[in-house]
Amino acid sequence: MTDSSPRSSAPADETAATKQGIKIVGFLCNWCSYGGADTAGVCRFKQPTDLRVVRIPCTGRMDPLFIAKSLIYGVDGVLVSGCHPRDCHYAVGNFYARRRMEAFKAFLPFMGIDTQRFKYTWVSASEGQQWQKVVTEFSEQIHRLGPNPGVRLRSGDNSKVSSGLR
Amino acid sequence: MKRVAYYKGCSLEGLAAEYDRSTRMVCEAFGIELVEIPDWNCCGSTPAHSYDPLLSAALAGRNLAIAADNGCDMVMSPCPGCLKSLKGAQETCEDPAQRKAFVDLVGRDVDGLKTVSLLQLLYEEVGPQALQKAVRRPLTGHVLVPYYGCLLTRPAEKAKFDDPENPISMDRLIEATGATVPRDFPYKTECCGATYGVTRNDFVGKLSGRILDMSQGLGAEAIVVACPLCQQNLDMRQDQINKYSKSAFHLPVPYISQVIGLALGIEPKVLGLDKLCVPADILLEDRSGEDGQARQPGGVAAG
Amino acid sequence: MRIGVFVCNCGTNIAGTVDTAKVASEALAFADVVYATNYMYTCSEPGQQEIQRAIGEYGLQGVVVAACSPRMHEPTFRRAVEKAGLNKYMFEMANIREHVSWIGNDREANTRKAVDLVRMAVGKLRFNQPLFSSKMPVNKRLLVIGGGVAGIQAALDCADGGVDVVMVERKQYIGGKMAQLDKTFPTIDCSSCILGPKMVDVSQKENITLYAASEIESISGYIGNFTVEIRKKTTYVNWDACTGCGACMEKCPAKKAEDYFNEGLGTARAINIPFPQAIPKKAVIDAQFCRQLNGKKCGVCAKICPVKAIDFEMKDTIVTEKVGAIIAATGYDLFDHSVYGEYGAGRLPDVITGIQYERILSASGPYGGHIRRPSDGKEPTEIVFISCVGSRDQSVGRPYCSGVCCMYIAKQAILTRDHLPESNSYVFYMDIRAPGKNYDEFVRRAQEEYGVQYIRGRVGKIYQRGDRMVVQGADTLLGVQVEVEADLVVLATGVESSSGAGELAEKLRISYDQYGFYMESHPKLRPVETNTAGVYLAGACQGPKDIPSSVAQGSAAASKVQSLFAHDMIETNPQVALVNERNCIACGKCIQVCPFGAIQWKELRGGIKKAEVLPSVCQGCGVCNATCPPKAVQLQHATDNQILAEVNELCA
Amino acid sequence: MERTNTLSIQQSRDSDFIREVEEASGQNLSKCYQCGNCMASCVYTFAYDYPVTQIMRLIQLGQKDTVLKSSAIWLCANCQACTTRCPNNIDVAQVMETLRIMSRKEHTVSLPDIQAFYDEFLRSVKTFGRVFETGLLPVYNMRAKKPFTDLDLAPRLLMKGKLTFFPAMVKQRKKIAEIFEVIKRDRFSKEGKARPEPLSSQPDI
Repeated sequence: MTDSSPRSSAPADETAATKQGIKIVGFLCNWCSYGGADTAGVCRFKQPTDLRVVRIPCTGRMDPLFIAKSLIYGVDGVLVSGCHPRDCHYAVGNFYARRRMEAFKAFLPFMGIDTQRFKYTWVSASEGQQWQKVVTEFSEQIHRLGPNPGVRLRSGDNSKVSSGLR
Repeated sequence: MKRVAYYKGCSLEGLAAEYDRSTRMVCEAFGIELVEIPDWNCCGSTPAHSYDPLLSAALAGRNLAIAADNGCDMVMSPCPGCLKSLKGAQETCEDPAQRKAFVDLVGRDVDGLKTVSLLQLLYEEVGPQALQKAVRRPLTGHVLVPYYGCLLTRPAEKAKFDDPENPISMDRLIEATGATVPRDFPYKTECCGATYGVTRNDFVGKLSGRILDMSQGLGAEAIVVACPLCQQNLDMRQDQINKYSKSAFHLPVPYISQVIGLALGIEPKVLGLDKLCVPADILLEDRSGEDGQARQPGGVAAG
Repeated sequence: MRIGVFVCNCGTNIAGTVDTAKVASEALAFADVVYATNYMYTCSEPGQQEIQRAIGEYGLQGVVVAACSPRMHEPTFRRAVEKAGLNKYMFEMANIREHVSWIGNDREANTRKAVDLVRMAVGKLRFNQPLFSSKMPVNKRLLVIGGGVAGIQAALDCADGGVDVVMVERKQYIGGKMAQLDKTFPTIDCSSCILGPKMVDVSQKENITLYAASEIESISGYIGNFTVEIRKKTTYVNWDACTGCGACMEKCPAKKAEDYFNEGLGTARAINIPFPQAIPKKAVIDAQFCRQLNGKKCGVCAKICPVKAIDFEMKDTIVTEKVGAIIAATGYDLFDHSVYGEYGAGRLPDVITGIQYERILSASGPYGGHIRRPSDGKEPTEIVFISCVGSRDQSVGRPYCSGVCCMYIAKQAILTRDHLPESNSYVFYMDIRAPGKNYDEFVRRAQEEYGVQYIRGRVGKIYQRGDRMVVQGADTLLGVQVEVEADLVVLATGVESSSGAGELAEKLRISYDQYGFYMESHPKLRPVETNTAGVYLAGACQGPKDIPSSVAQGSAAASKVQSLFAHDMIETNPQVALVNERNCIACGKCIQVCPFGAIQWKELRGGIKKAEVLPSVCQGCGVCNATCPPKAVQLQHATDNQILAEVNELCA
Repeated sequence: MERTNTLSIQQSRDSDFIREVEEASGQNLSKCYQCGNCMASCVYTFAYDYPVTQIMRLIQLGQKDTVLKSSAIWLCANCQACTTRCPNNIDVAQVMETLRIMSRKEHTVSLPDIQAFYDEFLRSVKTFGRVFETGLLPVYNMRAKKPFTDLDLAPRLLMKGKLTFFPAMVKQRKKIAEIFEVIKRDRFSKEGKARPEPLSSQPDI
């Protein structure tokens, strides 16, 4: 999958990765999965520390480009999690999300990104144990894949990311 | 014609020869081709498993491997004990940690095979409806109790057949022969004493004794079984049980294949009915005239 | 922007596995951060004062607090910064407790992660804009879903306070499970004597509108302004006319209808009023058993009815009610014990459930309060009770304790002895859970004064042997297998969520756990609120509960509603979508996808069309934002720039 | 096995034993909350020195000796009633089987006659590839010193033609024997024991 992507910076990344750990960004809906992650914390369910959570109101808010940009700019894995289908706080947001992410997944290989670096799942606010399982498994998966060679830009270009999607 | 590898197991070659014979007859009658696994060996049973699970898996697995080499995708064993070993071999083969050791011993993997009991084969591949249509000599008026034994449906996750507490497959098949099955026989899956016939005779006296007692209490004329060990305990040891519990049971214990065979009109002798220790002649009584006329219109005229 | 960062130690909760001082010192190096510190308990009053002091002293324009989950204390800190003169949306939280310190012990990795999370929060804060709420009127009417004791309590409390209440009950009568009970523990007072007057109150209060035999069709809107569609189910009886005289019941020739109220122990007529004290006391025709409705010639009830209330042509109708708050009090169901093959899977007629036994004990029950067994009507002498049937049992997917069974078994055993002094009762139990006031004393009394034989162990099998059943169990205290010959076996079936709980939760947009119980906002501190503002919980819909707790929660939910209704206006949530008209290409996609119809067309001068968000209707999900091709719609406080800023900080 | 009425929890606890049983059986034994359902369901409880529920408890407390020397583990017929009804989804029968295997390895089999029967059975399999029922019984009787076991059955079985006097033999008997050898060698090497375990006092299978 990643054959066509530039690998020249890989060795440097690897040292960085060993020092910094793997970086995984999680986009979690406020109502279910963020709550589920909180529940896991409250129950002291141990998890790998690689995940950094961005709280979004609903997975329906997920623009696939958030995932693309994250992976392009050097995150090693992206995990999106929301309410179970039919249990969305906004009734149908996660249905939109599911359709978009399914379609988006098919594009990852064309961007030179291993599809295994992206995962979406549904975890409710009560499922602390499920959240622990999801995080642990996904983190292990990303660790197996190693740092993201991706289509990472030179570090100097990173400042341009925040200019929005347009 | 359905082609099924046949693992008969040691009992069916010795004390349970009539189970083997009737099984073959019944399968033939329904167009199921039984291919006896060539040069099969003992599954190892409980002794092998309690010595080393891998020994049990390898002994049982060798038979599955031969079946697979012969192009079969389904293996049937009439003995639930053997079936447990066969399923155990498959489990070992599917376990990534043991797969290599298993394949080294047996020579190949055995994942793809479906392993079933005779009861499951008859229930799923033939079914009560087809059986009912094929009945030539209905057992109408006979009260038969189905005794499944402990291993046939348990544990549910492994047996993957019928209900672990109250199985009904044999009930339905017996009913299809025209016989009557008492409602909710409570000891359907309670252990009969297993291999303790030899080492702890009193266990069988106690456990098989209560099965006989309950069956008799429910008005049964016979207990129908699907396991050679259960049959031995209930039938061959019935005198020992009578001595132990100071009782006078006289209940025939035919195999399900014999009961079905009788209903299909196969000669009792061919089915080995005479090999049972407690004679089962009572099953040959034709009671279809008593209330069977309404249920089997034309049956008498045709006969 | 001048940003201040406050890292909370949370005692040792965070500082135990995160170097908070290091997090603060690293934060100080981030662009725009002019002040950073760590503090023992940031949420405490001095902690909040410290934030307010720093805002004044350092001229802070934005604040980041790295502490617990924002679901916990975001409102607290927003209020704190607002008091110091900042807009409350110029504030961000980094969750370094639930998401960091509590899930790992590696101090170095945790500290690194905490620093990342603070940097992400700072990154987002740079793009924050002050947001301002507007005010909305509150419709001071309450919807109570479910007419059991919890719902009744909530409805009466609110009605007493002058609130208009709409109560919707799925069954044809209110009172719920409590109406079926004979007596209640630990006082053995008569259930219908204490519930009955409350039920009557519901029917007599002028400001309570009761819809029985009705279900929620749909719910739209938001706190202060919900619109609810209620489906009034076909009863084939015009309730406005029906006087509850019962003449139809007496004459109805279809006598084999299912008697739901008596849990199937007797039979009912096809047209039925389930019990004499039923509220509302109105007849309903069970279409499954009615002769007329099944194409046979009958219509006896229509002929006999003195007020001509029977209407075989009746259809469901939908009514719409507008309310400002909702209390869900949908109660519970009992576990279906037919999955227990070893207990006869429901086929043994004399193995019954606890609630069936309540009906047997009840003077208004199918046997007139005489204890008999269902199979042959004989008076039992040996009665076995089995606890934890569908409770604390992983193998049937019910690992939780139902909380009430130990007590109701003790009560039933005591009542059995009262009814049949010559009988013997045996209770198979695993543990006795009696933590309420006077509860354990009650269980002791069952043993000490009433001679109930408690046997510590589960039951492996129940089977018929002759006239009796054999209960084969264990006495683990002795380490022996035991057998009890029983005439009657009562299974203490556990509590499970009400059927249809999930579907209703989806309509209410509240969460439920894997067992179907509704999730409270916080297990300790917000036990009756849900995560959907304006929706509250009462009773066993939230988890197994006994009567005292259900009543208490009903009152608690009512007080929440009344404190909401103490305001004429409520603040709206300004975290809504906003259209940048210059970028809008009028494709209309946002209008298509909005689940709430919150976006409409707006015509500018010259007939140019643009999308426009109605802030009062928008719920802030952001589906439009993700859909908009030119990104002209932006969800305030979660804009593309804000979300990407967090990602960007993570990659930096 | 003699019961003791006092127990020093720390001194008698063998944590390795708990771990080994859990690993070998694949069961989490701390899930057991001593409800007694296995004891209630087991039809052999009447014969056990320790009912199943107490066996489970003894494992939880790391009482290796008591467990591996108990007769209960050898009287269990593996009928699966306990496994089927365990509310915590513990495969209790598998745990009992694990204990049997361990007790063989540790040479603590409490019921030598049952082991002798099993050994005779395996010897028959190893020799012929199949079990020779008619041959098995007399040898067992001799070894177990119970010469008259089932002698009462013989006349009738003879009459019914059910006793065979020649063992049915598998052609590839070598292959079967080889399986036995490999297993024995691996057990031996895995445990690193100085001697291959004897099978009761009899010649090895």
